[in-house]
Amino acid sequence: MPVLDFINLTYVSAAVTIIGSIGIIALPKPIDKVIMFSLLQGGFIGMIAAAKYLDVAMAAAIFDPISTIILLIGIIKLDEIRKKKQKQKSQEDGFLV
Amino acid sequence: MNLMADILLNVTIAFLVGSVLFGIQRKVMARIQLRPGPPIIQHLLHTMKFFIKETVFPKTAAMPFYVVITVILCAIWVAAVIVGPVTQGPLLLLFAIFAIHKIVEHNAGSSSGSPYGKLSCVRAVFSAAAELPLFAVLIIIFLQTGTMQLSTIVAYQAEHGALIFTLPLAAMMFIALIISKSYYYSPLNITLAKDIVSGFETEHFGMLRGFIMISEAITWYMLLWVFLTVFFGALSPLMYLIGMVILTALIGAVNALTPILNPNHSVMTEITLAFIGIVGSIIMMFYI
Amino acid sequence: METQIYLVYILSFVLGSIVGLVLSYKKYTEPFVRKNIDVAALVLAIIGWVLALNFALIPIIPDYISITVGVFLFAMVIGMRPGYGRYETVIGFLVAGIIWILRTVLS
Amino acid sequence: MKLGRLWNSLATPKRIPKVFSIILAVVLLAGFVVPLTYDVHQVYLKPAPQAQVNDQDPFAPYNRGGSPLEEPATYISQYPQFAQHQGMITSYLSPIAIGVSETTLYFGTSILASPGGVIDEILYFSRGFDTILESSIMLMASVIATWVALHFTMRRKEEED
Amino acid sequence: MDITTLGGQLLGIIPLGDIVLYVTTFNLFMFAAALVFTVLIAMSKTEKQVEAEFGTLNDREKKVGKDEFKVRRFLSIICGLATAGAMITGDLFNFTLFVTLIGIVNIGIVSAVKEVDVLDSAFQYGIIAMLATLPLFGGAALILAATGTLSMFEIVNIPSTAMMIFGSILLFIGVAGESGVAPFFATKAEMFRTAGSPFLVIIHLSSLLVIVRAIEVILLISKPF
Amino acid sequence: MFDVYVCFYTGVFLLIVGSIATVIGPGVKDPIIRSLNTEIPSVGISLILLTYNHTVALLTFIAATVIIMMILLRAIVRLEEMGADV
Amino acid sequence: MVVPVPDVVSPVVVSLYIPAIFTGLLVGLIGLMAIAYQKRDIHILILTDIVGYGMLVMVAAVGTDLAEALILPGLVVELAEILAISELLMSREMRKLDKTTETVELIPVPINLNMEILETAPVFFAIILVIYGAFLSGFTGGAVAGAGILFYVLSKVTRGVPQNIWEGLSATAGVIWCLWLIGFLIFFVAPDYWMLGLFLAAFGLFIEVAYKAGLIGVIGREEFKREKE
Repeated sequence: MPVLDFINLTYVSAAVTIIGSIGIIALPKPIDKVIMFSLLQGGFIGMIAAAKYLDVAMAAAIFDPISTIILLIGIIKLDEIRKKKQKQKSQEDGFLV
Repeated sequence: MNLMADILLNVTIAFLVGSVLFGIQRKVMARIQLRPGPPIIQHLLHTMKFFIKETVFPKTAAMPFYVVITVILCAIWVAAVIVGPVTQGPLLLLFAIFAIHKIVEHNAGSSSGSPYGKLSCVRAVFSAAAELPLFAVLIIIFLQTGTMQLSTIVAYQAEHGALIFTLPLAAMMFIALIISKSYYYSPLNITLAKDIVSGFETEHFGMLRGFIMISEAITWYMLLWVFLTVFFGALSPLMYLIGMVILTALIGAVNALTPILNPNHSVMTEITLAFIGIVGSIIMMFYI
Repeated sequence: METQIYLVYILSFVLGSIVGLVLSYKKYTEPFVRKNIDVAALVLAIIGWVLALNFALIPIIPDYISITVGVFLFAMVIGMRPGYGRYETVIGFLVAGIIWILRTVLS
Repeated sequence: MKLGRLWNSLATPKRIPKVFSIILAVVLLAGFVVPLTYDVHQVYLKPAPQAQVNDQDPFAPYNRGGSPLEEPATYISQYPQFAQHQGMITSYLSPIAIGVSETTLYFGTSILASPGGVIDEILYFSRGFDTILESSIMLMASVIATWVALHFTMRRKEEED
Repeated sequence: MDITTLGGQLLGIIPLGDIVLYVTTFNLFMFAAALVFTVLIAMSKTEKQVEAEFGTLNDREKKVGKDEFKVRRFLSIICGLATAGAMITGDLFNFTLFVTLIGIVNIGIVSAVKEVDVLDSAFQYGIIAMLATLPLFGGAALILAATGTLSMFEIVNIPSTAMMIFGSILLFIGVAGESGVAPFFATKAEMFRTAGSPFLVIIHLSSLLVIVRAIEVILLISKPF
Repeated sequence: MFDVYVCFYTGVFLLIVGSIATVIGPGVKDPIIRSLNTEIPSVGISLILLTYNHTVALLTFIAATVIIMMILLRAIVRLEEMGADV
Repeated sequence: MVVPVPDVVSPVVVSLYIPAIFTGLLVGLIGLMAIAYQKRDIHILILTDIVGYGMLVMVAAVGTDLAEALILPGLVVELAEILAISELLMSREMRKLDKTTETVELIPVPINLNMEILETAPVFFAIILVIYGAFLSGFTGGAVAGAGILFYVLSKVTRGVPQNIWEGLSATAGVIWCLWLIGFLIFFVAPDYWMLGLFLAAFGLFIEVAYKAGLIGVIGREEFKREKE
């Protein structure tokens, strides 16, 4: 059964990583990208686990949410700033009109 | 002979000959421009004169540096004389000395606080980028002869003939370097160009200027000496003298007949020359 | 040993130039180029150049002494104030050169 | 004059990184045609990837032999004559690390990275000077960043006052 | 080929584990020069730039503030020491790290100033310095892979292959970028327009000396003979 | 069970595709999307380090990536906030 | 215990060498080409990251312990330079804008996030990471613990750090670095005390790197409480 041979942790993790990366590239919105990024990280942690480095996998698992949160903070802040700017701009335009 | 005495002798010769050569250069330029020109001894007299003038320091100067830099300038070229005529040491060391010379030029300009000095300092950085590749002609010599010791290079030339015939492009590069270091109205010497008064020397007076002028004379002598030694091999002192006079006169003529380039153009001219020289020499080395 | 002698020659040249400069400033007060030839300078130049180039003609004196003296003398002429001493130098050099050629060709 | 204008444009700071990257890219392209010869006689060799994990070694992948404080580990270094206690750091295990190694098979990396282990030996001892430099680079970069931050980018209010 | 072919007499070595520093006449001269300049910089005050103002009879003075002076002097001294170290190190990777340290400190020396143009060129220079880490470390890694060693004493005895020459070319480009020589000089020259002469000189000093040293290193690796 | 080659070539794939995506991917005119895309090659690097069993370096790299990300995001946000055109 | 160090590099690493180097070159090439046509500075800054990744692959491909020890400097250098240069970029832009326009909003927007995770997670993560980092020691531990501290500092809602504390922290990091140097010297001056040297080196480096990374977190909080002066 050659097909079932491919269902082990290494191949599955590799597949997940690649799907995650394609997701990051293809999806345009930053928030979607962050979600796909979690997928990528999940595959990566699976890969480490397949190599049997449990401690590294644990560390990676801790850093995964941290980087997600940092990304989220950044994105939300940027969003806020952009909205504010747009508002200012439309106000100025309103004055002009 | 005692090493100390040898050093002293060679430094004195370098200083006197360098000064007189500057005089010759000015004379040649003057004659080309239909002027009488100053006496040949003028540069030497100027040097002497500065030593008996009062030394003043600008209020804006960066203090220990401003004074020490002139001494360092003197020291490195005395070191060059030791490496060159006295001990015939490694060429790479001369390269290092030239690099430090550029630094001293830079700092002599900036440490005074004068805007002209500052401009000269910025230009020194520019020109260092161009003059070091020119000085890299020494590397080509190394590639050709397989040695960095001056004494063995001389021996190599005694065996295989003068290097100027095998490496003409390298010689051209070195001549360009010498032109860019020549003192009066050189087309390539942007650090001392007359549009910034006296360049990095503008704010150095009295004793300090005297030191700078001594070093300049030694520098000129050493550049010509390196050129003659590296490209013509061992010469008798008389031949060295004649060669230097001829080279100086030639460069005087070049300076008198060429316009002064703007900094960018001067630097890029030198870089282009260096590029042609290095690539051309290497190609010639392998294929001819 | 050789370099020391060259130091002596150079020093003699420098001193000669200085002496020549000082004397010529005493002698000529106007800064113009004079077309006529100064006899004293001409004599100095000829003697100097001949001594410097043709030291072999006087075998009694050691050659470095004659060269030193010769260099000193022609340096006096070369070092004269701007505009003076040019023709003298050229003539002196030519005379000495002719003598040198004759000497080397004849011998 | 065309050449003069070209020369002038080469002296614009904004263009320099681009010029540099183009030159570097061209040289890197040459890397694809240069014959790459890998010398198998390296210093500080590693066992084959995953070999130690597959052997169920608790110190995988950093087991280099030796026993703590008694027997030095073995590895090939460049100048063994300049290192008196070579291999001792590699074989050293802290008490906690010994405890961890007895309980689990999969914490080799953490055990190694706690004081002792071959990377520490390389980083602190045999190539310690490199580490001095790299931590100085770190220190200098943060000195620069903090200085700029403290004196400018974060004190905008004061400057306005 | 031998280390003494290029630098003259070998005066001694300083072993620090695998990293062996060596001193030849040539290295010693440059080492001493770097140290002399460093000491001078530690001692000197900065200059004041005084320029005439347009339209009035007043002068305009540009000075280095006290805080700025302190941090710049500190960085300059580090830069001088790093330059001195790069002159005598006998290990390839160590050399690249010294060069990188010089690069980052050079950026730091001008980062404290207020002129936008100077900051801009410092930024561009920083970008080059970051890009230059690829050829620097990559070149060193290639040479390590090709020879199995990083020590120059060993490398001079190994006949050079195409890969080593490629590595040394990469190394040279890295050094050229990191120290800003031709044709990458423009970023660097712009940085010198600010005040603070003793600190600026160390930028120039380090780059020139490192280039001279890099030439020695490259000749040692690629061995034309 | 663990296949070194699969890990390595996945890493290579992620690295190359990720860097291409960072350079010319969709929407990379926005700096934040570009810096998000750099996460893909960073995972690729991690996989390559894992292949060679450089686990200590891997651990450091994972931690350092977070810090680098943080620095970049800060710069992006600050510049956007200032309205700087860079 | 077995002595598992082979005489030559394993064939797997040798067979992977050329693909790895090519990958490194290719990634470097992609990054460099992008920089060559990129016009905006912040994008160039991001793209230099890619070039750095190329370098890491080239070093890692050697596949020995030495290569691994060389990756750490490369990594640290990248991190350090990106930190310094991004700061430089910001200060340049600020100075530029100060000169040209006056309507720029200079007071930063505060983080107004009502996220549950920002209340509870930071302490937990930070404690775990710092303890784990302390166990690891050295560069690795420093980076791990530093990331933990950074995260903690970053996600706290209160704003403003006294300048004194900042300067104190920086100074401590410097002093610790000197301790580390002493540790290094012990290895060569008094080789018999190598244990002491090891511990000085390991923990000196750990604390230094952790503090530095933590300070980056403080920078991220945008503002100082101005108690000094």
